[in-house]
Amino acid sequence: MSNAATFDTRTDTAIPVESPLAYSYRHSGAPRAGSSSRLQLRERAMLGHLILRGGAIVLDEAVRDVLGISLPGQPQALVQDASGERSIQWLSPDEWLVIVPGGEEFPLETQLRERLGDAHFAISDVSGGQTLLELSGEAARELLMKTVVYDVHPSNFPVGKGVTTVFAKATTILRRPSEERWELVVRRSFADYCYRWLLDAAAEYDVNVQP
Amino acid sequence: MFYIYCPYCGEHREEEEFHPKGQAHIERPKEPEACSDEEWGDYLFFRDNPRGVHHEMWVHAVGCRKFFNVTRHTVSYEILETYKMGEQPSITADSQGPSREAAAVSQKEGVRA
Amino acid sequence: MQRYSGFGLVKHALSHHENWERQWRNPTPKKQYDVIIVGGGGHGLATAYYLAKEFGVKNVAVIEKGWLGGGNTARNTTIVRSNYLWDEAAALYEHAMKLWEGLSQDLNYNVMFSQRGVLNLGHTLQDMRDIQRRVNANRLNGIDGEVLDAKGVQELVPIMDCSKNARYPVMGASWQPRAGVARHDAVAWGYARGADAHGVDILQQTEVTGFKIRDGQIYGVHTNRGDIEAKTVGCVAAGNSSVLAKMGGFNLPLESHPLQALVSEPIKPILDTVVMSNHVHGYISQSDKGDLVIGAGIDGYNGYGQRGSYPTVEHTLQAIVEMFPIFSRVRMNRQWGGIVDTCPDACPIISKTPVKGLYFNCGWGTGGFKATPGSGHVFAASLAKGEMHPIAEPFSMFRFHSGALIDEHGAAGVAH
Amino acid sequence: MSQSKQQVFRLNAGGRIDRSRTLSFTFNGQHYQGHPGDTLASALLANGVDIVNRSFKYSRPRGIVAAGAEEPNAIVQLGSSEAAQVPNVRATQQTLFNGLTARSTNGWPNVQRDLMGLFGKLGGQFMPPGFYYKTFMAPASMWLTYEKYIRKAAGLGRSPMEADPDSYDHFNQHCDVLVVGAGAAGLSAALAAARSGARVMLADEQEEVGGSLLDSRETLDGKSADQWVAQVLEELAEHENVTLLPRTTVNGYHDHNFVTLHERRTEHLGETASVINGHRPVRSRMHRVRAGQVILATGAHERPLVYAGNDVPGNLLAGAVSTYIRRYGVAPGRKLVLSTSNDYGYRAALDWKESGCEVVAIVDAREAPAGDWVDAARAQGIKIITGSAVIEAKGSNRVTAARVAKIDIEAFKVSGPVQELACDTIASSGGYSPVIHLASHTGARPTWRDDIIGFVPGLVKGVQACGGANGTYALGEVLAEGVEAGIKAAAATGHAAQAVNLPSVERLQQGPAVALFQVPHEKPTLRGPKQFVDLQNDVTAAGIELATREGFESIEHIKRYTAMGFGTDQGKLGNINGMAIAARSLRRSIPEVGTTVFRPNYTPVTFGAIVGRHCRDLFDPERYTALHQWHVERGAEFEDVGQWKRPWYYPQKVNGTTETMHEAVARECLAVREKVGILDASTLGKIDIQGPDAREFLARIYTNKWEKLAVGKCRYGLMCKDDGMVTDDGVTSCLAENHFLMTTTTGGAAAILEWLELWHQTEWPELDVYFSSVTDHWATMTITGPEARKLLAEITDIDLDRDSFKFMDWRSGKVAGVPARVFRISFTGELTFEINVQANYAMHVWQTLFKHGEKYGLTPYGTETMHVLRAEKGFIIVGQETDGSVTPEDLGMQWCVGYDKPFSWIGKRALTRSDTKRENRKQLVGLRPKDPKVVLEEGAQIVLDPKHAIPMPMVGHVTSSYYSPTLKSGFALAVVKGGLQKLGETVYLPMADGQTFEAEIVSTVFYDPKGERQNV
Repeated sequence: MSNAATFDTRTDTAIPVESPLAYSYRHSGAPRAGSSSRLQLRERAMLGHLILRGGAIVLDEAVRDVLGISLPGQPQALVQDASGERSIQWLSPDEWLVIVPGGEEFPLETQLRERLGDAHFAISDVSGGQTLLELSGEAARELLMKTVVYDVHPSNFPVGKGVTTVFAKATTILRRPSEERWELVVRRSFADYCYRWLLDAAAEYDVNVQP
Repeated sequence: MFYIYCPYCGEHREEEEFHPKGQAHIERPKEPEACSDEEWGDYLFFRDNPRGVHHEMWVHAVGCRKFFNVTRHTVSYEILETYKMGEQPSITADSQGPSREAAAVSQKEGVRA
Repeated sequence: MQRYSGFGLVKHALSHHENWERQWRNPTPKKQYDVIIVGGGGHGLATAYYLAKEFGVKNVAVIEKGWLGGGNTARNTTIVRSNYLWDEAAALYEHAMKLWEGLSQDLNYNVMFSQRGVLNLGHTLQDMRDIQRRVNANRLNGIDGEVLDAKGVQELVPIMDCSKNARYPVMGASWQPRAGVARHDAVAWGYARGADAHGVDILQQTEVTGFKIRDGQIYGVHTNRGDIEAKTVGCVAAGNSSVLAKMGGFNLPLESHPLQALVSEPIKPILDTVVMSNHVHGYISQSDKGDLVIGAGIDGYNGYGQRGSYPTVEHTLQAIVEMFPIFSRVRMNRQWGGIVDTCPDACPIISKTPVKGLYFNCGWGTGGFKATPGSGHVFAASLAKGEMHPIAEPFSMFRFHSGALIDEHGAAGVAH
Repeated sequence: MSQSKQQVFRLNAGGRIDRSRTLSFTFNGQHYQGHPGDTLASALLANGVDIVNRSFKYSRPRGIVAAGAEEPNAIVQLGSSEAAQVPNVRATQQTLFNGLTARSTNGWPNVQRDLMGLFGKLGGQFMPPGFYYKTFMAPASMWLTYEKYIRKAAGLGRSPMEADPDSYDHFNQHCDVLVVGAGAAGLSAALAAARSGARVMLADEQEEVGGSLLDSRETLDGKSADQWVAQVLEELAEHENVTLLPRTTVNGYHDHNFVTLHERRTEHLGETASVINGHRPVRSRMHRVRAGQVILATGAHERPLVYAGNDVPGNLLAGAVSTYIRRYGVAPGRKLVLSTSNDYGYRAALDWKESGCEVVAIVDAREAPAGDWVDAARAQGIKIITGSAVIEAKGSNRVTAARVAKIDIEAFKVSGPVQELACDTIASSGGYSPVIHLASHTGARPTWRDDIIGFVPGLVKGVQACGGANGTYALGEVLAEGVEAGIKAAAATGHAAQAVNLPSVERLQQGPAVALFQVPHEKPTLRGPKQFVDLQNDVTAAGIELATREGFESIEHIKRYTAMGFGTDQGKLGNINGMAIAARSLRRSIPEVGTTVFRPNYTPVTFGAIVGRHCRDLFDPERYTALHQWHVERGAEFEDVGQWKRPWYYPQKVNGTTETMHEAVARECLAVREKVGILDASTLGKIDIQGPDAREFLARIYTNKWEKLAVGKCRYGLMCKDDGMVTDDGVTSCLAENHFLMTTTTGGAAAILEWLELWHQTEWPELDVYFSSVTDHWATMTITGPEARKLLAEITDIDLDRDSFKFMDWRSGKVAGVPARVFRISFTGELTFEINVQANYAMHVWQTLFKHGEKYGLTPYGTETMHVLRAEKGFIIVGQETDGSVTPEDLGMQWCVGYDKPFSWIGKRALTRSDTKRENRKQLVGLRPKDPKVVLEEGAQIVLDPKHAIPMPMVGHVTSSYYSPTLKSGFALAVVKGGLQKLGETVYLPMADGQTFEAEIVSTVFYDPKGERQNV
């Protein structure tokens, strides 16, 4: 075993949770727009987020066995399982972001640790520290151009890509899981700033927010 | 604003994702206690500061978080190469003359409107 | 030297301005001088001026590879203040301040030193602690200054947003009334004219290409106009100091960075003091012509290109509009960059070097312009006597070996 | 008055304006009318407004000179309301809209009758360049007074005094090919690049795309030029990968083909953006473009001729005259004299004649002009006076006549008799200067070309110039160059060339131009009437000559001494003439004198546009913890710590009045010391460290030892830079043999993570260890005080027994039903439990603690109370007790230094440098004011002899100082030279108000020196 401490930070569902945007919804609201909306924003809160670190060679097989997806070895690659609910994204040559349905992260970590044994790797649960915002609608790309410095043109940013880049004065992990959708992973403490930025920048598109 | 090829991400990225971290290839003395004050001061503070080809370290701070090296001309600002930590530059001040832009600028100062 | 005065101006007008003399000569280099100053910026020219005028060394050449005053003297935001934290730095900058106060008359050249006061804003509790510490130290060092609260700041600068709604509300400021701005070009020209009148040869378009060193002692320089001899050489070359040091066979603890500045279009008078904010990160004053003169930050990379990166300009203007929301519709006219030679402790080097007779005055970072007279004066004294002036003594380059740094990052202004 | 009568200079036909609609506007309080398609300048000319401004230095009346970005005079103040004010708008670039309100920026009492003008006339000769350097020196004390009046006279427009109602934004753009300028060259380049499939951006500063083609006399494929423009635009619109940006000025070219574009979105519609669907669109937008290739198709600016009186209203550029006639349907006068050095100037006379007005004469500096347009002028019966020039314009508020004479350019003299031609307009053309501004923004030097009498841009990698920007003016060649540049650029970005058939263009026969920069006058330049070079800054040919006479020989000196080119037009009109005049004075060639290198911006850009959305609430991120809502509801005051908003204190309402900070902090302190308090400590940086070498890594990066820290234990650590100065501190816990959780200061979190990565990646890659930030994952709630255990026990399954869960242990279990890690560490000196839960559960746990805590007097406290409590215990705050010049030894923290660790840890070597091991360094001590009521000022300086004369030697300063409700006295921490040797001694603190406080140097620990309370 890796001789690291594991800790399941989740508990039974009766206990109330607050997403990183809970304050923002109260404070800035969640605009609803009708059919004129050119931009939809949806938070997918409470997912399981793991940071996986190690050499690709060390991790690859274990990840495939446990998660059923192969570890993306190419920079900026994002892979998902068939359902689209589980994904692994390349963050750096020895770092990946794994996002799974909420609650799966601890069993996944445990299985990976068992499978990896004494190899040198690290898994950190960051589920409480970030949230996932989904953008869709015809104006999504234009909104991103206002927001991130990375080139989001389809020729440079096809489906299956993901990058860490500058979001206004914060940072984000930006990914494109499908033709219609973009995903932004933002840090909890910056979430309100990011949310207010997006609402402000997207006002002209009649943004519709699904909390 | 620079457009920097991150050797780890394998693509050009905007300067805003990076932080410059000073001269590259500064090695911490292996035996600090064996250093004189002068040697330790040199390691801490004294730097190459060439007008021309310079090797510097950058970190892809908003990106892969990896440190890497950049060979850059400090007058033309042209980036001649980037290479991973632990690698050596293939372009040095000795291996190539000043670039065309640098030569132009080093001529007499002209008008700044 | 033709004396300047209002009366003289009238006299010349009547003769259609046909009788104005050159402000400085364009001499042919001599073979030998007592002292060579390398670098014809404000500091170098001031050094030559004081050498000739105060210390009796008149056989002096100033060697400038371009045109005099064409480096950072011509590219800075002209702020003059002396409210530095540490005793050593305070002594140096206050020495300069006292010289500033009589400089126009001394030079018979109006350098337009305008003591309109400088505010250094505090936006956090730690900012205010630092401000109190600095102002208390200034006071005990005989330097004017007071700590203002937000209300006091608002009274001085009614157009600034001092409300609690700001992202980083103004909590107070240090206020140095004797501080202000001066006309940068006039400083170089005034010193050049004064030095020239005392017999100093100012050699423009002359580039030092090497030093003549024998047995560890300097005896001259190679230039693109031939060799010139002198047993004492003082280098005052700002951003190019490292390049010169390399010619002398040693390194300096310097990095040359781009430092950007910008101006708005001229507008009617609206800002009567200098406002600086480390925390929100911008500083601003208004020139006599009406331009808002705005200092941007230092770019983190080395650069001799006299330009920096655009985001630095963006961040600076964000800070200015945060402090002065009414300037949102004012327009930026021009931006430019200088090359600042920065030391690890944000203090200069005024020092002997491993080469006997070769002295360096460099590393001023963002603090160069305001120190011009003081820097020139103490450097001249040191060159004349062969021993460092007591005010210059702590600024030895060897402090980076002993560890006796003078860390002025807090007071060195925005760019740090 | 009927409309047509009002617009007396409006032509009945022609131009690209819509005469069927009328727009009203006011200028200097007078009401006028214009048409859609007008600029403010064309509308003013149509209404016969001659004087648009007063000049900067001499207050001379000035009129419109140009039709574009090079206009120096028509600088106006826009805006009918305070908030909508815009200073310094160039009337030639301001589209007319209904209700536009503009004023001249100078002139008192008004621009027509200006008193300063009198002063200028009388005093002008006393104001040569640099006059202010030569006077106003005596007495020294008067400069501020003189300056006040100088300042008043300066400036152009004024700043609004209210906040901007408009907003702005940025687009981050990326493209293969950016084409700057959509005239003939730019359109053909964009077309060629687009056809090859490249991502193309095409930006043009004008209201309408097409550049000079919009007022061209030439035909393409037999069609009028504007028809060809329309056809190209149609095709470009079909290409999905083409972004066309009209009203967009490319204002800055930066390194590596980063280009800034300023797109005006609403300025052509109104003074503020109007609300559409409840949303106010942005006033303007910056496009931050990273381009693979840049094509500069920026055209050329016409040079005026420099002759006496050339600033009197009615003196215009020849090209501008054509533009006003052909594009705006305005003839800016009735009787024209044209003075030219080239064939292009003839166009103005032809257009003028065709518009039905009188051409008095064409005055050509060349002895034998020949070319198609010269022939056309002759055919029209226009009188051509050769070998001559307009040497002086007569008139004060409007040109009344032109004085014309034979000139000898070589000898620089008037060589024949002078004749006076009555006229109201003088158009001049001295040839064209390529617009090289952008190319020189990154330092590239332009090159002088004698054949075109102008500079062409120096180009860096990835940039091309074509058309007028490259000194190519013949339309056919311009189109061909554009296509070639487009193909080349597309190919360089991996897009293969596609055929582009060039339209057929009639080839004009043109004679060579002559270089004429200053027209000689009968009198020498210094004695003659003023010949203006830079109209905005009132720089004259005489001024330039005088500057050279005074020894200003470098062009940069000349410019600075005279202020040439420093206006808002940045010398677009005058710089080349000025350099040529300087060159003649200095008897040098133009390239010897120097080249012109322009700086961004090409034309001025609103601060707001550069700021974009990064203002007001979005100026800088505010970072919140998971408990922020609670703190807000509880009425907390917040402290900015880095980007975090941390509760500073929680003022309560007592009997209707809100507590002061002092009262609230006293209450919070006592609650902790006597009962139990709670702090939201979530902002502390948290770094998850895993790997077999984690422990070794910690030993290298921290000053103290880590080899024996057991699983389940925590330890305080101190971090230095390699210069031996303290840089961060925090508690690190051993979670498992290969697993540690490091905490950092709130402000230091990101920097420390990068610091760890730096050492790992660059020096010690062989160590097997990984670092990940978990700061935001955990919420941290600190409960501290004598009742902390009882409170926690109610809601946890963790055994809190003092013997099984000791001080500096951590345990995991459930708190309020939520999995938690609880750390028994203390920053207050009291019994403390730091509860860490996944942040999404934080609010539940926090509220549960309060539900159970009420009976124990649970009190939330903020950072101020935290600071008081830790200071009572002598615990440092990095950044408050330290300032980058303080070693662990200076802090008296030798207990936290592992001198004998095998690896020479970061910072160790520096501690034995001569200065760091010297005696009498400043050391951290406690200060007890002699008067317990006194709370010393933080930052107060400490002296040993308060009677010493100024400068008074200082031995240290107060770093932290508070009133302690527990000690019932003020107390402080300070650094004092040799302080640890001075315990018990008295020091003095002289204050600004003249008071001097006395204090005794004491231990840094003021409360519970044995540390019993945290161990209970």
